[in-house]
Amino acid sequence: MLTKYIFVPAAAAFAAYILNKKNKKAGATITALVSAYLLLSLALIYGSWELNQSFNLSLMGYQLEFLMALTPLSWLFAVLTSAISLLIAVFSIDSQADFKFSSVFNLNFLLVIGSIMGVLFARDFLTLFIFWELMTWTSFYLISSGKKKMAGRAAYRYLILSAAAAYSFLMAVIFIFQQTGSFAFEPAAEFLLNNSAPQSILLLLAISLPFWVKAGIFPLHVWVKDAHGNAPKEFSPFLSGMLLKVGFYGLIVVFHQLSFFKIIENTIAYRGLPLLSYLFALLGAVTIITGTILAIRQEDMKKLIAYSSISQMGYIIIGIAIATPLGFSGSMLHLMNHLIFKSTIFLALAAVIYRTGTTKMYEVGGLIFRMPLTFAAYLTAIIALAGIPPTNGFISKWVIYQALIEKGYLFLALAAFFGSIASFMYVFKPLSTVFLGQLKPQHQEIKEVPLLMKIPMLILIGVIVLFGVFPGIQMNIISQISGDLGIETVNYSLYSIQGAFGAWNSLYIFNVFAAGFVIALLVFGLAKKSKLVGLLDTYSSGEYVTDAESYHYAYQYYRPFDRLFDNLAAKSLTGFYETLTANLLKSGESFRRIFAAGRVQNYALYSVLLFVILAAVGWII
Amino acid sequence: MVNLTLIIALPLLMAFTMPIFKMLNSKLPKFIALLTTAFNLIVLSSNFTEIMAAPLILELGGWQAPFAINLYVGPLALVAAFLINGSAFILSIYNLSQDYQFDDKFYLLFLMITAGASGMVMTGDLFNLFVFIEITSIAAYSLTTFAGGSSYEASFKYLIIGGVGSVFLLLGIGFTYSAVGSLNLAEIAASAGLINPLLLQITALLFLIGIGIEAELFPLNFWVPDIYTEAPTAVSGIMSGAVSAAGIYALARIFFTLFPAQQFFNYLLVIGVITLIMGELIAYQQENIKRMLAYSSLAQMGLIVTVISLGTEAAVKAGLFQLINHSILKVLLFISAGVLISAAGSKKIKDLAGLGTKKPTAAFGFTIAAMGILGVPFLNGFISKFMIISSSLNADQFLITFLILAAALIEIAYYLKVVQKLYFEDLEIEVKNTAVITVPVILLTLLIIGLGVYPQLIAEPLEKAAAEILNNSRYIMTVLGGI
Amino acid sequence: MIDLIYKIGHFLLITVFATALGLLFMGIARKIIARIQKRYGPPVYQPYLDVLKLFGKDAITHGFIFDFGAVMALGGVIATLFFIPLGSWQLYSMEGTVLLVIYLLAVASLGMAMGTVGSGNPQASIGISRALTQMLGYELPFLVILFSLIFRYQTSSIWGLMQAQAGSFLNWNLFAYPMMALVAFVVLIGMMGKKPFDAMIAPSEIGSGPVVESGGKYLGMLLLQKSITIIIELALYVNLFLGGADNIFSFSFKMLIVWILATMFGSLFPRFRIEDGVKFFWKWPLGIAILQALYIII
Amino acid sequence: MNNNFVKGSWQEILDWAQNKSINMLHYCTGCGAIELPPTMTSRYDMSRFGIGPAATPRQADLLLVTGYLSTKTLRRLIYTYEQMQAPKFVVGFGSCTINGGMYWDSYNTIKQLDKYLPVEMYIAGCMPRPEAILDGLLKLKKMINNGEADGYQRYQDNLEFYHQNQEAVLGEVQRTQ
Repeated sequence: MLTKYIFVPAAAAFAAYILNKKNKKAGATITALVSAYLLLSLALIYGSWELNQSFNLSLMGYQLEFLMALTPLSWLFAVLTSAISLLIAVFSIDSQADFKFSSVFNLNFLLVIGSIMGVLFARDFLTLFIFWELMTWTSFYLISSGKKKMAGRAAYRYLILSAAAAYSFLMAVIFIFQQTGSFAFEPAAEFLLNNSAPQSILLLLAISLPFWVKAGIFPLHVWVKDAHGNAPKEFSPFLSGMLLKVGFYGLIVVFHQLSFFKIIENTIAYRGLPLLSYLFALLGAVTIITGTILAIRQEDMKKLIAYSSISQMGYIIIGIAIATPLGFSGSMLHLMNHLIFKSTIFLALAAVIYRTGTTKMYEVGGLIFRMPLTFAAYLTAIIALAGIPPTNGFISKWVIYQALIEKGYLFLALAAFFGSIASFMYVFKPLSTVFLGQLKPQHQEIKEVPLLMKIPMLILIGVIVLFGVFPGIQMNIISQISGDLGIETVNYSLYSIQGAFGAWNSLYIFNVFAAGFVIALLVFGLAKKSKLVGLLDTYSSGEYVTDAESYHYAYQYYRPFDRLFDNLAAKSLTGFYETLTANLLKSGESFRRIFAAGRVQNYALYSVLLFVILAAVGWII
Repeated sequence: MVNLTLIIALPLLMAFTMPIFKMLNSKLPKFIALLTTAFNLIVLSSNFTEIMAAPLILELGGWQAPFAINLYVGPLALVAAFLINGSAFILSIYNLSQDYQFDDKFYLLFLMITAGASGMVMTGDLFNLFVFIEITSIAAYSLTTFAGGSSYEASFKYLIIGGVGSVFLLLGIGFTYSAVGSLNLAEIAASAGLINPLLLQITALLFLIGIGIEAELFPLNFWVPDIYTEAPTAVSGIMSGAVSAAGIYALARIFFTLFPAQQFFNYLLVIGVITLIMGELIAYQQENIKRMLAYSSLAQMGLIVTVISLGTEAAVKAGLFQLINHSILKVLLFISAGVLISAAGSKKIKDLAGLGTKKPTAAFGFTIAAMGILGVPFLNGFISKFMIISSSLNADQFLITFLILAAALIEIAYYLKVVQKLYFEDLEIEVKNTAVITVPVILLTLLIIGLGVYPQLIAEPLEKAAAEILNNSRYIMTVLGGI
Repeated sequence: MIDLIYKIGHFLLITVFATALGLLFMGIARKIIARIQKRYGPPVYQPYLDVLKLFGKDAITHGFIFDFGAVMALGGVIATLFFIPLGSWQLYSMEGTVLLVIYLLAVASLGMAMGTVGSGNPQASIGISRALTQMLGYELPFLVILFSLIFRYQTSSIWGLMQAQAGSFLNWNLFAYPMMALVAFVVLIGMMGKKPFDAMIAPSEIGSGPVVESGGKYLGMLLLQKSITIIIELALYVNLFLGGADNIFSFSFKMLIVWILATMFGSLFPRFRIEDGVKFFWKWPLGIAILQALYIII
Repeated sequence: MNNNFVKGSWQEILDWAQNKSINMLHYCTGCGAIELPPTMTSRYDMSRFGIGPAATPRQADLLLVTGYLSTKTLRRLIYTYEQMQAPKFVVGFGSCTINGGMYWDSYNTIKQLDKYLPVEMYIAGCMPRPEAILDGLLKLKKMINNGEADGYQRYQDNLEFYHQNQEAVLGEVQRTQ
């Protein structure tokens, strides 16, 4: 029964809403329990890929068929969703007091989970659309409920973009429905394959639009930064970790299950890649570069990580677009890994925000001595994000590089290299300014977060290392997905992956690392013991430092680098869109000025004029 | 089964005896209005199955059609009458708890407008249609002024435009009568083919303009924003929920039954789309919430006209569904907006910030209605949006579909602004005591969700209504019988 | 068991050798710079004395992250070292792909950055901010070069790339792709933080930047780390462009040649501002590297 | 004792290394600093003796006080000295550090450095020429090699004395933690 994955969270949502009114912790607890239940029951149905369900409904004269089925792809995404929501829910049990609308948060959160499940199991467009819309709306309320004023605007932008894309989806889908009489994927794919290629491509592009928006690919990434930056701190991990990924789920469905790649197979190609795919990959490359450059400039920790999410999405789309076995596996790996390490980062930052109440990096500092576990979580996650071995993040990037070099896509590789090297810069900024450096006097008394917040972070640290050593666990399900989608699979074992030009073997890496560290530790340990001094006792050209606040280098950390891109950053795409729409909408105002100026004699005149015009038109015809 | 004539007669009777009730007890008039509308709903329900089986024709005065004045209640009229009386009923509940005390005259006129609008949809006679339109408009002119202040100006504007509309309508009726020699709709429809094409065209255009004013079509609709903004909430609600529905009915009846020529449908299509786009664009700019809702109403009317004038069965069904949704949602929007306005003491959207927690019921009502309009799944607007797009694509109208969706996008933009203001911004304002609207909000929310989850509920009436409106020979046959 | 002991011995041997060689190279560099400046210069073995002295001195620490950073920096480079073929010595070099080595080097950088910033001295932070910015400058052309090489020889293992140049010395990439070798040489100078790319350690401006708070054994460990890093970077260059070598002696000799050239080159220039350095790297080296890469893939 | 013997000879090795590798922090308050560039550059090249500049007190072994000290600069000097890591040495440079030199009657100049910090040796002169500087530093090297340069131990042993003197002129002295 697949419907239970939708209805259990939905039913629990209302229960959580009601119970949360009585006890502030009830909602999050219920969310955690429901997610745990989903996770368990998903684990139980692993492998039964023939599971499906369908309803027939005659609605207003339309014969509709609602189809749901379990595929390896949807299973993976469902597991990721429930796992991450479990961690977030556990994390948020103690921070419910921070919420303005605690009950509504839990209500919406559970509804988002349920609707994502609906999206994932849907095998027809209508089901997909219904749950997609539901997901958009509920997440809209979640983003809006962020504490800051910008949250509203961000959510607003998010919803408008999503809605526009959703309408394009709806139009294309209903068009296909008119032709085939069914909303299901298979007939649609068949129809699109046999249809004229340009029309099919257009339809599929329209269908894929909501997924592009959700995945935050340039130039539709404008909602991501503000939405992530201003959403409630507990929701940001989910937003970045999971909601963006659902977009990729949709893209994979469009590309493979709706045979987009088959349709464009024989069009003009560049280095064996159809031009359209290459264009997608280039969009990914641009996404990486813009996301990275803008991330480096941010002073707000959540916005910084949001831009980093944008840039990491670029890697995933590149891999999916080039569609080689390595590219696809790399993308899927990166997708999972990004979910893991980005949630860790956001949770760690949420812990910081929970304790300090600010998201501005220059307002905090030196928290490592007060919140060591949070620091450890953040550190592990950024090592993974920057793609440093031996963590999971390196493996996925390595596979993507292999895929790019294999085919010789120079410019894509250049962007990938750029994003990866520059990611050191932006991940180091919060590390340096939030956790290291000088501890502010007002934060002297800060304590580590409560146990329930520590547990998710600890688990995530473990998962990062686990997948860093045993990527085979991930490759197992990925190879099933590739098999299901008809992509060749990559050779792998529990701890190694075969690339195009050499293999990755995490066991060796791990051994060597251990050896290196042991030697270094020996050197360190054998030397004289050192004396511990305070953070203010530093070389300051002889001047005695009393003021920790002004002795913390945090504001405009990479100013020299930023200077290089000042001109570029001043041209905001968001601003461009906003002026465009504002001008379009202003035309309404001029309409009103012309027609509805409040002169009743004019109104009377219009009726006569209309009569004359229509009569004239009738006459001419 | 109760005689349907009562639907018109009872409110009129009650309306004119209202001063007597007032003498008995000053609180009685509101209850009388409530009871009357409730009774009307019961009457309609009791006739439901029968009308679904076959249209009901009531001949007044014992004469037979085409000579008698007849009432024709088919499925379409039934749907429209349900909407009108339903809106009136909900608004009467709303009136019960109003803190402002209107006297008997308000309820008198309120019942009159209900009777007038019901009459418009039930009549089978062109002149009676005119009469009912006049009753409705005159009641509306006066009702508007109950808010005082600048509502007089609004009312005056409406009066003038309404006067112009009456002239056109009367002229059209005159031409028709001179050409056909009858005012019975069926009779006219039967002999419309005999009319001189030029005369027919002129006549049709006169009707288009005369009724277009009631149906709020561009560019005849600029009285609407003023009326909706300035009138008391209940009046805005009934204008938007009931009178405009009656206008659409009249428009559909005249153009589908009397002059079913593609040319007029094309006119209506163009006018409808322009109304839609303009309404949405202007609504987006508004800072006054009631004015925003007014322009949104215009746009919705445009949408409905557009879709209906596509002329396919699916399209008509979609349009009618949208009409139903529009009535439900707009009534809810107006009453919750009314509560929010009186709580904040201002009609400006920006002054409503933060009322979500202070006036939870009204804010919830507004939100759910807005989401309904925007087509969130499992709410009624989703179904009608689906049907609209499906039917317009089916009619190969890509441009129209695109414009409809673009307009829907603008609609999202401005409704969301309000919703966000309500919940996610804080403004320290003193909240005034306002009416309690729990009952109407619950009733309408149930309807919204009910229709969204199980639209099959009204599938039969819609199906029958669409079939009826598209087949004018059946109408003629039914009314005229063997003749 | 014997195998394990053999392996551990090998580990230690390589580490000690690389450290010793790196320190020697540093001494040679100081001597060369002195001679260029018409000075006598310190003895060649001066860096050994420095390290010995530093480990003998007292030291302060600013908390566990300061210690951890130093260990991570040294451990990171030692781990990286094992993946590099040094002449005939190759421990894990068959497994190591060149991309892996690049990223492994980042572990050390991250460790050093974290430890030094953990000291709370803003000058360290400024230095790290500059170092990371510059890294973005030079890594990009370097990675493009690696892209071309991997694509050209269809292998990404350093060993494989080295083998591909076997035969005549004309097969060396230095002669096969001289532009690429030149770019890599400039990148090498940037990587080793020699002038004109030494804004991140600018001693008189920001108090030697990252190492501002490191004294005693911390500075000693960073010196060791620096010496191993030099060896890794030189070995990478020799393997990629000079065809590697059969034995450790000729390998060391090749490294020495490259090192001397780099030192001489470095001592001629004043310092780039950070953004100018990045601009330079993105203009000339990156431009040439891209042209070369285009030539190879087309 | 065997253990002591090992310790002792290890200390000797360290002393030897220390004497071969001295990083100096020149505290350039007075005019004497102008004599250091010629000492470092090609004419005299002090680096051939393993003596070189250091950027920060953490990396330095030798504190070179190159000229007069006012009460204002003494405060910084003490702070810098305390930030240095043992073994550390102080060399007074020029006559100002010995007796105030030409500022002998100034109201706010420190006359005698070794009342405040444990000076290993003075290099006399106003100012001392590079030859004198080199000579002095070579003597210091010899002292270090012989284990005679034990200023940092004297400072620890007579902490009270130094602190008293420092506080007498400066009032409250900020110290490292």
